[in-house]
Amino acid sequence: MTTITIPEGMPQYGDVPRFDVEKVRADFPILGREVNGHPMVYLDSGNTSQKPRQVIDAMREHFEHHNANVARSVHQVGTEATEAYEGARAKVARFVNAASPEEIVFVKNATEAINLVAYAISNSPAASRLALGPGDEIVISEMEHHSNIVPWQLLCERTGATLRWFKVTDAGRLDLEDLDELVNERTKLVSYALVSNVLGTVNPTSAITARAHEVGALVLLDASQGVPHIPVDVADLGADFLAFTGHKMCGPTGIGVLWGRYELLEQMPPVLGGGSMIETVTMERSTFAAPPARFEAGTPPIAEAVGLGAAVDYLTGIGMEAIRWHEKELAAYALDALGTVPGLRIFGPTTPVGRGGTISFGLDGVHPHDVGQILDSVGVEVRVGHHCARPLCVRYGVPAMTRASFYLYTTTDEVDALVRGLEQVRKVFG
Amino acid sequence: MTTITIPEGMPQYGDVPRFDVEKVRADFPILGREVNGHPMVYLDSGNTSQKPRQVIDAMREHFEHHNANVARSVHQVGTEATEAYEGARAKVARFVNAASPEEIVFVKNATEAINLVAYAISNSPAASRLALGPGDEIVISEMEHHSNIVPWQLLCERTGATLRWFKVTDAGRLDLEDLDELVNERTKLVSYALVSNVLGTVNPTSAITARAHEVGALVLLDASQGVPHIPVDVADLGADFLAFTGHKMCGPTGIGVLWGRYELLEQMPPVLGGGSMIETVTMERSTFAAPPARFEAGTPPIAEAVGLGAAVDYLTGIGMEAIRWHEKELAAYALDALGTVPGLRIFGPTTPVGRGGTISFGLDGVHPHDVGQILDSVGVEVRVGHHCARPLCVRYGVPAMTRASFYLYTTTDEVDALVRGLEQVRKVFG
Amino acid sequence: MEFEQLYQEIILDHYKHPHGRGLREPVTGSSVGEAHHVNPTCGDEVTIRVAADGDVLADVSYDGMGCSISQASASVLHELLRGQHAGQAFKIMDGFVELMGGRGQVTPDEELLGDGIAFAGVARYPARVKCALLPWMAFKDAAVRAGVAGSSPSAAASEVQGS
Amino acid sequence: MEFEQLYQEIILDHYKHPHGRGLREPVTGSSVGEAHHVNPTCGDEVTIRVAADGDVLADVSYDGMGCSISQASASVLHELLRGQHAGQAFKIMDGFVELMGGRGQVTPDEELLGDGIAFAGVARYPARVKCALLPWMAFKDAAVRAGVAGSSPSAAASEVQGS
Ligand SMILES: Cc1ncc(COP(=O)(O)O)c(C=O)c1O
Ligand SMILES: Cc1ncc(COP(=O)(O)O)c(C=O)c1O
Repeated sequence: MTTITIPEGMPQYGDVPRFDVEKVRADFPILGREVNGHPMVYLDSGNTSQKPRQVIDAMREHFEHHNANVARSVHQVGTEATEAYEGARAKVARFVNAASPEEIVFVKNATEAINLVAYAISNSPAASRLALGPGDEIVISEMEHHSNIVPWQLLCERTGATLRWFKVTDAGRLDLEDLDELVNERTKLVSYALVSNVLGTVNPTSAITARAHEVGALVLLDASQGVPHIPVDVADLGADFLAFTGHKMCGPTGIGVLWGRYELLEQMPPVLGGGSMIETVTMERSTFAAPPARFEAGTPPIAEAVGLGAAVDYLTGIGMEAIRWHEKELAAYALDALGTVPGLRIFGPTTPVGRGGTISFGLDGVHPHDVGQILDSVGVEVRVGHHCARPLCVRYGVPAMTRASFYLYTTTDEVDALVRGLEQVRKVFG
Repeated sequence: MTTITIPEGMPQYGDVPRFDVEKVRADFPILGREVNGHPMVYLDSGNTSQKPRQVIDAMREHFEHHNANVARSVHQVGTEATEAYEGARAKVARFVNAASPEEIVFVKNATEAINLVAYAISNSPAASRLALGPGDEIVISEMEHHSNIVPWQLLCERTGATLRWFKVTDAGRLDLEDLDELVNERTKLVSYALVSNVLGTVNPTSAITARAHEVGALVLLDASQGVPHIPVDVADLGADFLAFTGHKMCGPTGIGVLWGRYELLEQMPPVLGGGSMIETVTMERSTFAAPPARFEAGTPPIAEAVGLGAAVDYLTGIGMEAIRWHEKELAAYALDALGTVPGLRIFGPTTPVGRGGTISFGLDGVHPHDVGQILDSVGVEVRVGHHCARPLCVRYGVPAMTRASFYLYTTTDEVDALVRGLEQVRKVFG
Repeated sequence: MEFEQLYQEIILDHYKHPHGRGLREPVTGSSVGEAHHVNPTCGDEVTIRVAADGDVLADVSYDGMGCSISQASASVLHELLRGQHAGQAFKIMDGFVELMGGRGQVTPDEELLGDGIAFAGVARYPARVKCALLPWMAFKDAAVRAGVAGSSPSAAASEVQGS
Repeated sequence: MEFEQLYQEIILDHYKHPHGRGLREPVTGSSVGEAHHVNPTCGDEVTIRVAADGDVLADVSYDGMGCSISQASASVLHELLRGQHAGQAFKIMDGFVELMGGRGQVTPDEELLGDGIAFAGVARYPARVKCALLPWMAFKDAAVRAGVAGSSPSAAASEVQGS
């Protein structure tokens, strides 16, 4: 009998997480459906993820047994709803390793989370450390989702500050060459994607946060494509704010999350005014509750928080390390497989290093709309267009791209179906 | 044989809508539950309503079969989700008789709807008809929910405008005596509740909208307690904006509605920036989509819209006239029954005229918290506190009130249970 | 296969071998109007140039880039409208717009729409209807700019945004 | 009946017949601190006045309005803390705070808490815990203002907002 010894430094067997994709798929009712007479191959998880039975059931259970408004009732059902809602906050806090549940603000989506910070800044009095004015700068990047571009453009319009941005290299990485010039004494905030929704790139954080903090700027990470796919630990990341969204991480629509360091949240003035965010109200003036309540005006997404809590439990049960590993395997497989398709060009990193399971590409001479349509006709669901990242398309000189994005329930068979579908596309448009 | 002729002017038999409350109750799974060993008597619908099976099922069905992101996909599942979402918009538009679905903006709750208008105003350039500045006035009332007070206080802070308000009479009606002075040439917006969440008062509209429009002011109706309970027709009301919220009208949490006259929505600048609300984006600047998309940044509450659409179908199936009638009957019954409780004082209209099925009261010598707690111990779920309307409590000289609020599934037996519960309260604290 | 409904031979043919593509200089004396339309969600672009000789559309030339549906639609438009009287051209346009708005329920009039009937399948794909309509909406604007009357109000007119 | 868990005879008794209610003028020479706390969600109010004679809480007087739980809690607080050494007073406070934070899982120490053990049932009602703690948080502030040392950090301290 021979024993194979794996050299040190190579991944050991023990490093490969247990992951049974078929078992995972059985949790997602929609994966059994057909599209145009073919089994659905859902490769659009970057757009929104599918929901496991556990999440759907948690929401139904809530509506059927514990539905009431929160934080306002002394009655039993209201207490149950409040505990469910606050329990979800605690789960989300643990999931990203926040210092306390009070650092988690529930909003409607990642877009609102980012806008919340932008409006808190423009609502800040001039004396505040958050205040912004002419001469001040905000830095974003060329690979941002519109939701991390437009709020800052509007903020600059409101305050007279200047918007600047990191460029993107041909290989699909943030160009950090000018870091020290771009992030300088005038910079008040740096906001960029932890993971690109188009290129799949996982962006570096320590060099940028270090430079930002050196010059006294705050850092917001748009982790909409990060938290669902890789382990995220806010204590490790060293950022000041993190935005993400429920529907991309097996949770329902209608809920997003802003995490912020508590001492910053405390300094932020309210943005939306209304019920539940107040301390006391007179007709003349009001005082406001401490965070997170200060930023949760009106009835919050209660059932959605319950759903998101269930999603977090589900992802934790499977293990974020295992999910990352599974998607890395898929990305490697897909990059290889797509490499065999003639005339296919990948935008972004072409090796499975520093990237997640989202791959955008072009097919010579065929418009992405046509690619998407033919793929749909054989049941393969991909996204086509500018992916809410038009400046990035402009950067690569194309009006649109085709994107396949994977998640924990994606299989190599589905990647094969994509490749077969692309053959079909080439036949029709050849 | 004698024929009874009902005198003209009295309600005729034909005027009494068909309404079978037991049949309605069978649609609401939660109504079968117990609280503290007693059948639950849910009298807190003003806080949030319960959900019928039809709504819960529609959401589950969506997640299990049609879940995808909207407005961004050419694929089949995305098309189904988009049609479901836009279909819900059309249903809501018909429900309040909007001129077109494009007048319906989906937001996260009524609070966001009101804040959206407030921020669109402060984001408007000085030349705009919506612009606001020092010397301009906004008029609200003393019976508003905090969600219709605080956004205007914050807006006045941002713009230097002045906040004024209608007083409330002892009988719980808006005091319109000073209407012509209060709403004057300086007034830019009048915003008040169509139905009070505390007193149950249904407020008049024609005199106020007429005066407002005479002086060139806009009118926003906070219909959060109106749309769920009485037929609402925006063409009839003559207002400019209407805000309401899904969770109080048998729909899910996480969704609210702003209706606005299209020509006004068109003049409003964006508030939240991000995906889906743009026309085109460059790093330097962006242009924006037409309403309603302009005001729906990011992934909208898709499953929630599906749920709200199902709620609207459900309410329409039963008939809003029938629901109004049922609640009026209940209010009459409850006002009589509560009148028999010694030491009980009703805040607001004491006759079932110009009021809905929401009744707030005080019990001599017993704090509302204690009232609520004893009632809860016998399964009766009421709300106690300031009901997010602290200035109204101050107006009546009390720190808090107890509120029973009815809906289509409430029965006279439940009113009896409330009255029996109050006897218990008096025994414990007598 | 499903996609054959959408990608009729005719459409692919017009896409791969567009008829009369390219913006042409009008003969002197004719009244000229041009419009450039973009579909902001996918970046498809079409420019239509109308050269009118009194009531007759002496030339309808075009250029553009984008998906097969939008580009084939421009080619078909050129075929159908060039040389028509304005009244007939707008009748054809209305027929095409109606077909596109019909969600696959409208039976196309082959006499009127010629190769345009190949787009009947597109009407079943809401996301693609805008692609098919793009050149037609540009034509409408161009015709107005060329001073050609007879444009009837059309429900879909505001669907696609010009630039 | 469930509510009996919450509304122990003892609590109702203290509510209906509060012990030593009313703010008293301190004897001259003692060091005085006062704090007024409000529960913003229900409007309950309590004022606590601590008069310290060196290390001894010579008097702990109070006034307030609100629900039975908050007012009975003030009465019990007065009973338990008046005349105590500061160290013992804070030990009692910590015991009470721990009981309230225990969600009904903490067995109260009757020796330490006296009538305070009647509040054990309240801990099962999260919405009412704030009511029971209101006078204790006011006491904590008042003691600090009276210059009484020995306050230990308490988890619930930030739960109720002062004014
Ligand atoms: C009259 C009134 N306005 C506004 C609101 C706020 O609604 P939401 O909490 O759903 O934003 C409510 C309900 O809480 C209400 O009763
Ligand atoms: C990187 C990134 N940021 C922000 C968003 C916006 O998320 P949401 O639409 O849920 O607000 C998305 C997804 O659309 C995204 O991929």
